[in-house]
Amino acid sequence: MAEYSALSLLKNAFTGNKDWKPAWRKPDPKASYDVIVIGGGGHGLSTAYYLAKEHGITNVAVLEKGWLGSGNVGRNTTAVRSNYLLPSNTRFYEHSMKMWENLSHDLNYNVMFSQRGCLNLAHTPAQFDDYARRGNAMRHLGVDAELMTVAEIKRLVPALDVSGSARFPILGGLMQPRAGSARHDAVAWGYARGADRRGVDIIENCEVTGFLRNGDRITGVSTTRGEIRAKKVALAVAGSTGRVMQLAGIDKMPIESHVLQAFVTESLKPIIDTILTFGMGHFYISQSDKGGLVYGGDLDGYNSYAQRGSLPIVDEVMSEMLALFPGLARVRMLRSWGGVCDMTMDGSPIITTGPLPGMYLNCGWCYGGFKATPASGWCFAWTIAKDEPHDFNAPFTLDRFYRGLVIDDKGQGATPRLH
Amino acid sequence: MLITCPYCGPRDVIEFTYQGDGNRQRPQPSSQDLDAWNAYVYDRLNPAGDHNEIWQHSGGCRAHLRVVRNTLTHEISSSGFARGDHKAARHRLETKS
Amino acid sequence: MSPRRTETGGRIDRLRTIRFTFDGTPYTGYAGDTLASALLANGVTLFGRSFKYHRPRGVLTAGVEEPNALVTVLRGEVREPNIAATMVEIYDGLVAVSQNRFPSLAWDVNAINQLGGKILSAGFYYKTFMGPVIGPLKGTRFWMFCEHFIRRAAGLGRAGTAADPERYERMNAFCDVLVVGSGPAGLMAAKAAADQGQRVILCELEPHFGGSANWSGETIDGTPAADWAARAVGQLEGHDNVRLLPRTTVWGYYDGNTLAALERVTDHKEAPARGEPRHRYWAIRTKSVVLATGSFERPLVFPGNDRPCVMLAHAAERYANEYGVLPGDRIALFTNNDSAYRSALALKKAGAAIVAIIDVRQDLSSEMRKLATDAEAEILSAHAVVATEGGKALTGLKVQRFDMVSGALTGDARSIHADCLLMSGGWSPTIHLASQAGARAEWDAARQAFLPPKPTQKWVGAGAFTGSFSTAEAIAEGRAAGLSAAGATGAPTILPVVEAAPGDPDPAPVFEIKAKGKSFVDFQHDVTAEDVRLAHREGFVSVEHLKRYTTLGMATDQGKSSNVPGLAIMAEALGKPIPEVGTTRFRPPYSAVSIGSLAAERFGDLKPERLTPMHDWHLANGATMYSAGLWYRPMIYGLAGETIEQAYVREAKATRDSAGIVDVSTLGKIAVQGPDAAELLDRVYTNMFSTLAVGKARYGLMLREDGLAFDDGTTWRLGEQDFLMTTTTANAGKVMQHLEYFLDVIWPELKVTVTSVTDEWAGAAIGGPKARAILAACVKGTAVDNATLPFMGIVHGKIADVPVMICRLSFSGEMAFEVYSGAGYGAHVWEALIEAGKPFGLVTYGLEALGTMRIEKGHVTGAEIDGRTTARDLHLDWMLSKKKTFIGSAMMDREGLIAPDRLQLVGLVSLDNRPLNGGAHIVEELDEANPHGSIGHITACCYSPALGKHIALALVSGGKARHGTRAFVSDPLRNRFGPIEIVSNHFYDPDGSRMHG
Amino acid sequence: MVERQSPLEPEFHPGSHGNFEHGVEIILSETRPGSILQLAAWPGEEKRLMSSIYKVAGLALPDGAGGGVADGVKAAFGFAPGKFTVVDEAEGLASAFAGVITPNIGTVTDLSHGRTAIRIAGPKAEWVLAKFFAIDFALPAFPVGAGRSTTHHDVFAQIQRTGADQFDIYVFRSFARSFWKALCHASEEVGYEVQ
Repeated sequence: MAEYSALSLLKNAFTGNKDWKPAWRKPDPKASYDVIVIGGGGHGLSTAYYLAKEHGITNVAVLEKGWLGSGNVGRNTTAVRSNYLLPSNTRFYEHSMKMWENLSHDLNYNVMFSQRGCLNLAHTPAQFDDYARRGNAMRHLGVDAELMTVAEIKRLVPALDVSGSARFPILGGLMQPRAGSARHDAVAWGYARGADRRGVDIIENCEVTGFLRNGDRITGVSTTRGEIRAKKVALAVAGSTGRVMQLAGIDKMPIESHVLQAFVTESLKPIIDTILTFGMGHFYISQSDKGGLVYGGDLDGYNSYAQRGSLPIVDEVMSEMLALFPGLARVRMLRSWGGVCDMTMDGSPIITTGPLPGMYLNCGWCYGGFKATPASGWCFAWTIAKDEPHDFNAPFTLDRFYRGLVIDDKGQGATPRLH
Repeated sequence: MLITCPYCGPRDVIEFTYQGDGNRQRPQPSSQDLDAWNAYVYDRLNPAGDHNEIWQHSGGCRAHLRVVRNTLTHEISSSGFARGDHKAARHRLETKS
Repeated sequence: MSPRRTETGGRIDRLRTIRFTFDGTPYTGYAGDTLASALLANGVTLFGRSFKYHRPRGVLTAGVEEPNALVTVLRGEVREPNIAATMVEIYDGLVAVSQNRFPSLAWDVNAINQLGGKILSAGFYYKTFMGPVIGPLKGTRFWMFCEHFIRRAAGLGRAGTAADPERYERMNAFCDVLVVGSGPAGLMAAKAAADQGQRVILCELEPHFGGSANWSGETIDGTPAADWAARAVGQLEGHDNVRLLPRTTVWGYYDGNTLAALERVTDHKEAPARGEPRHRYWAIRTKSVVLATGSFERPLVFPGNDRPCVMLAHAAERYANEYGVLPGDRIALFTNNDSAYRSALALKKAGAAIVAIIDVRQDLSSEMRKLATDAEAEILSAHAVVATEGGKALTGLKVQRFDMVSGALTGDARSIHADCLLMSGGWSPTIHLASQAGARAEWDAARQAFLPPKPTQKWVGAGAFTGSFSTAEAIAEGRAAGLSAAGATGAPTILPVVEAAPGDPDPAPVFEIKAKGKSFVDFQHDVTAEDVRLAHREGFVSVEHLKRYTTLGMATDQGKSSNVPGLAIMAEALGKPIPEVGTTRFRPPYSAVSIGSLAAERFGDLKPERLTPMHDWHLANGATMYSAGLWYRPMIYGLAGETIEQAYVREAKATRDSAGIVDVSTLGKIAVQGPDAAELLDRVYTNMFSTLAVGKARYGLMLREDGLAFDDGTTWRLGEQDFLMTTTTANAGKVMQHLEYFLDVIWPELKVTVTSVTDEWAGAAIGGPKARAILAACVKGTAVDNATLPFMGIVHGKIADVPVMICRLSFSGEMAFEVYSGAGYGAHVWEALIEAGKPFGLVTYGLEALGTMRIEKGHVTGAEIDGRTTARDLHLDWMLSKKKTFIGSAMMDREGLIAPDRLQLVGLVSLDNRPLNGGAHIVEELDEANPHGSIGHITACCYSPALGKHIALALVSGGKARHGTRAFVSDPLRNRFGPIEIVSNHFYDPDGSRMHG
Repeated sequence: MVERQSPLEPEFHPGSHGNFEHGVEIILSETRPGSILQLAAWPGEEKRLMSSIYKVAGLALPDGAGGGVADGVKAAFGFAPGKFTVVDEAEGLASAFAGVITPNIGTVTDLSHGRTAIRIAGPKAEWVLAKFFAIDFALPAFPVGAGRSTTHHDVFAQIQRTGADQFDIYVFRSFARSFWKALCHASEEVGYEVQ
């Protein structure tokens, strides 16, 4: 298959773009595989890619119930950052960040990763100290972080209201310069193409309807396209984790599925050149290459699989947006959508062997899944291949909740909607 | 989304706070069964379909409600006081016409 | 007289001339014109530039679905970008400018992008810009370098940074029947429901009610349809149970039959009236909805279909009939259905020459032939347009013989001279709201359109929305829908009689003419038919992949005109029927909504301010205020020339030397009352409260269910069954909900009432060696000596004739008292205390001094009880009763919560006499160049006037065992490194002799 | 007797304000009652509590959720299961109830300082209130005398309809000034008078 490059674009332009081939095949499922990955989203696809690339395991199928990338990889607000408080999270997300920095090359697919920085605004001295604690925690793990003054912030984002008369005046901020954003769909497509080129079968419109078992051990899956056996079955189904685990007979998990809404405005000429978060509520914003302002806020706050949001959150998010940018009142919200987030009891993910023999579990991404995509797949592939976690994901066990080893970056306890 | 509070009548979801899975059983206070406590604190039913939930009408009468709501459609099939002893009939919303 | 304005006709007011400018050029129009109609009347053909190729574009439509004619409206410094000229009502002084062009609309340098057409096909960005593997542009750097230029070329209009001076408002509405759309179907529905006595709201997104009746040229009950509609609106206005909302777009259909609508209240005015909002955001909760939202005409896809002066057929009909504007003198039409013939005749009647009607169909009905004859138009059946000519305006077109079944073009191309080409590719019902409500649309092969799904919420459809495109059907369905929504079955009645041009509603299944040249599917985003086929070749065949790979339907018009043609082209490439490719589900909003309207009354007023009873006194007496959650609290009472540190050091020192007073009204206060009040407290606090005597207070600690620390505070026993609980300011609401949850859900058997009384009481804490003397000087009705008021005792008395309640407790570590009075007396008591304190050197102090004294004492606050610490971590394990269970007791001893390396509370002393910083980390070995090995962090720090040192509280791994050892602060963010000593958190008066007195 | 301070004072501007094109359509005032009480009955004791209210205040509460009555001097309404707000122009109502509401009936909580009572009256009262609260203010849905508990974002409010176009709103004292400012702002459109 041809490499993508400026040259290939030029060549194909002369032949009327008639020679481009499908980005990935559309194979029928085989009777059995070494590994089945359930979930054709970012994490499932990257898991398959790294199984093949890092561990030489290529007899792999990725099963996707709908169209590839139909879940959260195509519904998020595309932020990539590693500005966490607790070391387990920071180490993992920084590993991911380093992978992002070379991802387009690795995949021969431009995922448009752009390191325009992520700035958390602080509005009280106490909050500024909190951010300093976090920034210093990052620095002590070799991750970039800087404090910014109001004047520096105003220079970076001139549209921001930094006046002292604001209801919550801005006192400063914590900046991670290497943070950024990427083109979300391209990540799914790039991994799909990369995995496919290494022999992985990506099977769309193939919904898992049950698990094949030998005693406790999982030996495969039944699907809408027939039974498929596998030595190892790995789940990377994010918001659908509860549903799929139920098929395996596990009704209760330390997870709730919640809707998170996202919004985009009409295209505008460049006005915000970084990712920005508001400290006195829950709001984040960046601007896409097409010019749309992409933003979001809090979860709707109740269990849902509907990918459909409620009105109060829309109002809340827009109110917070204008508290920062009173000049944008006449800009218009063009689209809204919802994604289903698998919220855990401490806001941190789960990447582990089990909980049943033959099963591997990757879930609990809350709303941090997109930035984790490379490291999640990389660590999960390691865990599947070696039957033990890598150091990076060793803390992200399922039993950590019960043992009092939670990784609670927000300190909110077992209330998933608050993480 | 509207939730019908048995006291206040149908109200916008903005007035309510979600308190999660209503199937959780708190062990007896003296229970030493750590598994039972762990299950109560950390494990949740998370069905795709009807879900038995606790909501507080925090922006209204502040009563806790037990609500059966479909997580796929958001349709609510029943709602009542979480505590059994408020007689719903006595507290039907008054509407003269 | 404008060049394209007709002599008569339309509903514009020809007596009122309106002056406005577009790109700096002054124009005139008439009241009732849109910017699009007024510019067309002035002969303007070039309105904008497309997104990618910067191709010149005219106006395609006459309504909300406009993809091309986007402008920015200016009001002084305030900019409103990306507004469709078709939706802007002109007013005197309107200033509009074109966008996405440089240096001007006519000469745009980025039009050079057109030369790169084949390279800039779908997926272009994904396949290149990966950059070199090494060097300064390695990794993602090369992309970021290129992206910089790409971003500047992208985007449409420019947003302003000047704050919008106008106001936005919300309106909560309730009704029985909401009718969306006011064409004949909507009007009939509203009237039928209103006649049943229902509360009805009728929303119309255009300025005038009536929908197609305003331009169809039909007659209803013998009068022109527009007059019939006006009469129907008049009748509705007479009902006091009907609210009519023009200029109101219903944009969201949410759960529970909650719909969101945007009313543009003043956009059409020169200036709003006093207090009038620019936009009003209606949140409408309705029992049922009538969707009478009509339909959109679709373009046809053929080479050059995007040239200025190529327009939708009904749009031209609207311009002629509604605005008295002819979009051309020599008009050709290109159609796959009958509706264009009606348009042709209307334009002929308005004065244009109809040069040809090009119809892809071979067999035309005699009725259509008659209409063409009446329009004096040549019919070219089984023909198709294969090219258009002209630059910034159309000069002509080429047609060829066309076989509808095979798609083949045969014979020589014939040129037709025309200055306007109208197209009609059939009609798509406007099913967006029904789709938002939660169901999938269904393809109808006859109508060649997606029809509304079965309702998943309480709505009924009527008229073109259901695929019934005739006015007679709309009237019948409208009435039936209105009755059904009202839950009524009306008596049979004679419906209004419609006289309309004949026509078959079913178009020929032709969407694209494949010929040489760019054929546009999505006009704004420049997605061509070839792009759709390229997506197919590369495997992006599901409708969502198509959308995302090509950006089809992602522009500001959200694909209202392009979705179906795009799907049809993909279906053909796949060799599948359209329904198997699927349709995207529509999500809110139906059309773009101003962010101001959504913020509504919170624009400029995000959060209410919470003020204590002494707030005004603080301001009048030099306090610098600090925002704590929603509250405002004094940070310092600075004297002239003082720094913050000087002020708090002075305040803290004076308090320890003589006395200080601080406003503590913000502390959460909860009345806990009832026979089981003490039992409840025993269960929620880790320590015992049932043993507390009446008239005494006790410090209490609460855990969460998971065994971690939750909140602390004192609780006062005012009576056998009457407690006053205090919480931290930040957690007041959370603690209240915590108590309510347990009382309502877990322990309904307990007879306890909990009530927030935070606002009932004003609180002043007065502490220091002279505090008791000050109280003694002003308190009446009780003694305050050690016997009457021992540590943690409570007395009642009066200060300045006002009842007060005094509890002797201390946060500062001094002999201290909290004086509570009714909030309405708070400032009065405060001033009396200040007055009484004058001879004793009493100072007022703020949060900074409060924090300083608490650090000196080693008390914890939210910085230490941060949701991750346990009672043991904070050395509060002495409060964990072993005599009872309590919330969290079963979980608090799990292995992770008792690990020896957990972060524990310690004190730190700066050994280099330099200030410490909150959020600095602690390391055992200093490495400034490469900080690593953090063992903890500072939670709070200050200069301690009592110790004469810079000190801090910190959470440090295995902290208690480190007392007396040295370590370093490592604060690379602020470049502060230096030695410290780890000590006990109890810096000052550890045995409490000062507060016990 | 020391006068209680109003939290609205610096923002309380008697006189006419806003747009008078159609005359003054809103009258805003602070009613400053002497007593505002919360009475709560244990489950099953609601009737006894209601008869206590009749005994002490002379107000006969109708049955049903949110039922209430106002006589111009005193007012009472249900706002939650088993819970009632009772208001009197005079101070000292708490002590009047103290002996009557015994521990086996329920509790009395004095909120006379903690809540601020704002009255909005006039033909546009429903219109202005609809800008804040997501409840139906139309007379059939919200009859005279009835009470409702609701919220405008962070501001919790109990509202009693004390006339066909008159509502008494009880908000937390600390929020009162902010809410008052918002109420005045929202009334500008229709013209308002502060009394």
